[in-house]
Amino acid sequence: MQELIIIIITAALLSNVVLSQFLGICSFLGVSTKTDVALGMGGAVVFVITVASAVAFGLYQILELLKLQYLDTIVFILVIACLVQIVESFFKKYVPALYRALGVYLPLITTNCAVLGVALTNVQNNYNFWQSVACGFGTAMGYLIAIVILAGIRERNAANDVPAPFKGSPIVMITACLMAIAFFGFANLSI
Amino acid sequence: MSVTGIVLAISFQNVMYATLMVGGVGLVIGLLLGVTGYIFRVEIDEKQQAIRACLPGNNCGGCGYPGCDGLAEAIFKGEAPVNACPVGGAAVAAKIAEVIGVEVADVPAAEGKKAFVKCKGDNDTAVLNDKGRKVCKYGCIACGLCVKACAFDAIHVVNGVAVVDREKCVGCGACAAKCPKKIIELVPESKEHMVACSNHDTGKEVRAVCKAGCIACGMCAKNCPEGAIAVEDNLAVIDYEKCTNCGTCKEKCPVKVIR
Amino acid sequence: MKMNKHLDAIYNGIVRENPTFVLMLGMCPTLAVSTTAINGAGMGISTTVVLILSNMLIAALRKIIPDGVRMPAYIVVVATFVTLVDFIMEAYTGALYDALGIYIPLIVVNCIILGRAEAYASKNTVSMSACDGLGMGIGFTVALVVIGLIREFLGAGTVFGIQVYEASSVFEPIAIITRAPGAFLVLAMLAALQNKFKMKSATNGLNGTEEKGCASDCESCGGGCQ
Amino acid sequence: MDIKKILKDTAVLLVITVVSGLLLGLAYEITAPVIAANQEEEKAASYRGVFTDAASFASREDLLEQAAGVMADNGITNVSVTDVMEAQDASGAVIGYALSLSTNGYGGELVIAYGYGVDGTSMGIDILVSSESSGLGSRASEPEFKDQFAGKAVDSFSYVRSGASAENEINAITGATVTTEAVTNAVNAGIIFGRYCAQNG
Repeated sequence: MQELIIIIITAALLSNVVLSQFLGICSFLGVSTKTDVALGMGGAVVFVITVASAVAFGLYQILELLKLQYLDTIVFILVIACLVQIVESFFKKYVPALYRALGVYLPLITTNCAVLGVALTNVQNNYNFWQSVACGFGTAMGYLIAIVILAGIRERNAANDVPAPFKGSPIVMITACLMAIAFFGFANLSI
Repeated sequence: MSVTGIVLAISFQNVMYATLMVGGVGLVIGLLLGVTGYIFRVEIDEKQQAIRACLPGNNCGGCGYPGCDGLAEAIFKGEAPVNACPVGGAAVAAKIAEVIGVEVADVPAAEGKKAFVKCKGDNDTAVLNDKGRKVCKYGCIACGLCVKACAFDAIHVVNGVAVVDREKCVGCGACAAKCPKKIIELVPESKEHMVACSNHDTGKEVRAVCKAGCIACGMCAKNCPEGAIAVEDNLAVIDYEKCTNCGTCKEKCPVKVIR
Repeated sequence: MKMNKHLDAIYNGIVRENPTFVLMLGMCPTLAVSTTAINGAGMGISTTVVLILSNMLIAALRKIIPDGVRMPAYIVVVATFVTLVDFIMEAYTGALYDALGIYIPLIVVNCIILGRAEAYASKNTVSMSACDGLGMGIGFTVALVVIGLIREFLGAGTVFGIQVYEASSVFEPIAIITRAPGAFLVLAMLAALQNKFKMKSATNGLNGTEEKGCASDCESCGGGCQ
Repeated sequence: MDIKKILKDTAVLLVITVVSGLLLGLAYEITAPVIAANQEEEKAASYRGVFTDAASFASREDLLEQAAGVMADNGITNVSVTDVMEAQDASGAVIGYALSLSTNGYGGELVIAYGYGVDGTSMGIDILVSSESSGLGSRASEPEFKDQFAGKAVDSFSYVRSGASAENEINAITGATVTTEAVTNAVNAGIIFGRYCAQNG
């Protein structure tokens, strides 16, 4: 059990999917306008990545059996697309406000490099089932932490007098750059 | 290696496995999505989707609702009239009426809108500086952004001033949004008289920059039987609720700035 | 400048809706692979190939694919093309394959491809989608090469792999620029430059709020409103 | 529960996925041998680079299995042996071992090929896989750094910032000490395992 916690913490902080591995940036920059929307997006990503890691592990066992490892990308991405569509219809029915707020960015989770990236790295590190789920959950928490922090900063940024050309996406990217450098601090934190 | 050589080299068993595997996952996914799609389906009434199908779908926002989905929802809930879509006009209104079983006749014809450029100072009437630009700082600068914004080719820059083609204009307001000088106004279709100027300076200053500008003399305001026109901040403004198109203001205006 | 609609679609992809600077899509490869101009070009070209092919096939199938399974269907098409490109590149262009590493499979989730598939290809004809794919691809490649050049020059003192200045002789290379945070910085500067360029004309949407008319003195405001 | 629509959707998805599976299967079968040949040829080339006077190489799976044990006994945790090839001269006599050593560099996995002569001399190294930052860590694959390991019969290497004097000292790459350390540790592990192979090869 202790080993799983280490995996979760390393996935969330040490090699944060957004700020160290630099995957899933499109939705990270796109959705982080308000903290509650970011929280909603983070929640959706936590669900999708965790379940996707579990399902991907199962599928990979079958692929290994049939010696079709090269099919891992296509099979994983199919599963992720299906999961995202389920989450999308679930949100549309039960949390319509959040569904409208996330709008186009919900299907973008499917194209979110983080989700496929995690599934593929789980396979590369040949984790067992619980390790895969732990790594998936940790990575998703890392994504959630990063996106909520950025959303908080962006909300405060709206009030600051940013120089005119830097308004909009440039200031967001500079914020992300500073966060990424800050997360370097975690890089040599060994547990 | 001849073609047959390549073909024999492939062990069809693996290829078959690959096809079965991907196909199998596709099958499971298809069924799963179908089922969850059904479980989580939101009760959008078929009628609303039918209404949405009638609408043109270019989301221009002319009806005042956020795109055609917004309008479809509003019509379905009865908040918007059947012919609220300016772009679709009567044809779309008829189709929607059919869908929700309402006769078009007894529905009050919603007032369509037409765009109007509140400036008539072209290169002849307006005073130009040495670089050939109009001196008046309120009027149309012929930048053409409205022409680019219009999806219905209903507005053109003619001799230095933007002019609206009333037949083609559907009143979607795209030009008004894009105009940097904010001098395009959406006027109800039935109204014929409009003040073609946006200059708030005094009469004397207006005369110095434009021969066709409103000099705020107030003749129109004094003579309007309905009191529908008033001079506010040196500029004649028409209240379209009260205006009955009688045209007295147009005759009385010494500088002919009221169209 | 009225071009026929095909050329316009290509032009649109490169300038008006440049995927990297305007649409802000495809960030993951942009940040991580554009460490050198050559990598950027390699990534850009392989993405362009896949983008054009998948746009065309999705446009061809758009009537058949029902809305219920739209997302998985597009993904399968894109993933198949990417894996094919992956095999071909690994088999026949080994060197480039080693340089691009993990980013080949991640082209599948490159937001540009699926974004354009959904936003454009599913609503337009095959030929238009192909042009849009080409335009977007070129726009992406150009953006990647530009960022690659800047990062390569500042970070490692080389341009297209040729050593331009010896390390710490003329200028101590900033290592952080080759790392991904540097990419964020370079992208931010380029986007700001683009805003600055657009900003100069008083008529773009960015500073619509202040009501300072430009007093129709177009020389001083640098045009941009035509 | 409008079954017809669900079945129709699933049928379309099934057709697309089956076609895709077929295409991928065929593509894989055609390109797999080419890729395998490429990798084999690439590995042989790097070994020849490391072991210039070897005529042929024989893969030694048996030694490879013992590699993990040997590493553990010597307390080496961050380096793993991924391949062991016996180098033979023209007459077939064993003249040394070519090893692939994998470790973690600055940017991620770093794999080097290392040649160990039976007489204890390090024949040289070559960088097989590297994701070091370009311009810094990536300079490890330049001869100026690599050749410092060639032709030296020492028990272990250590690196100094500059002005390496002793035979077992090498100059670090300026600005890339992490990469230098990773390569040096890998080579030292290679020496230990090479000596093990020579003793009971």
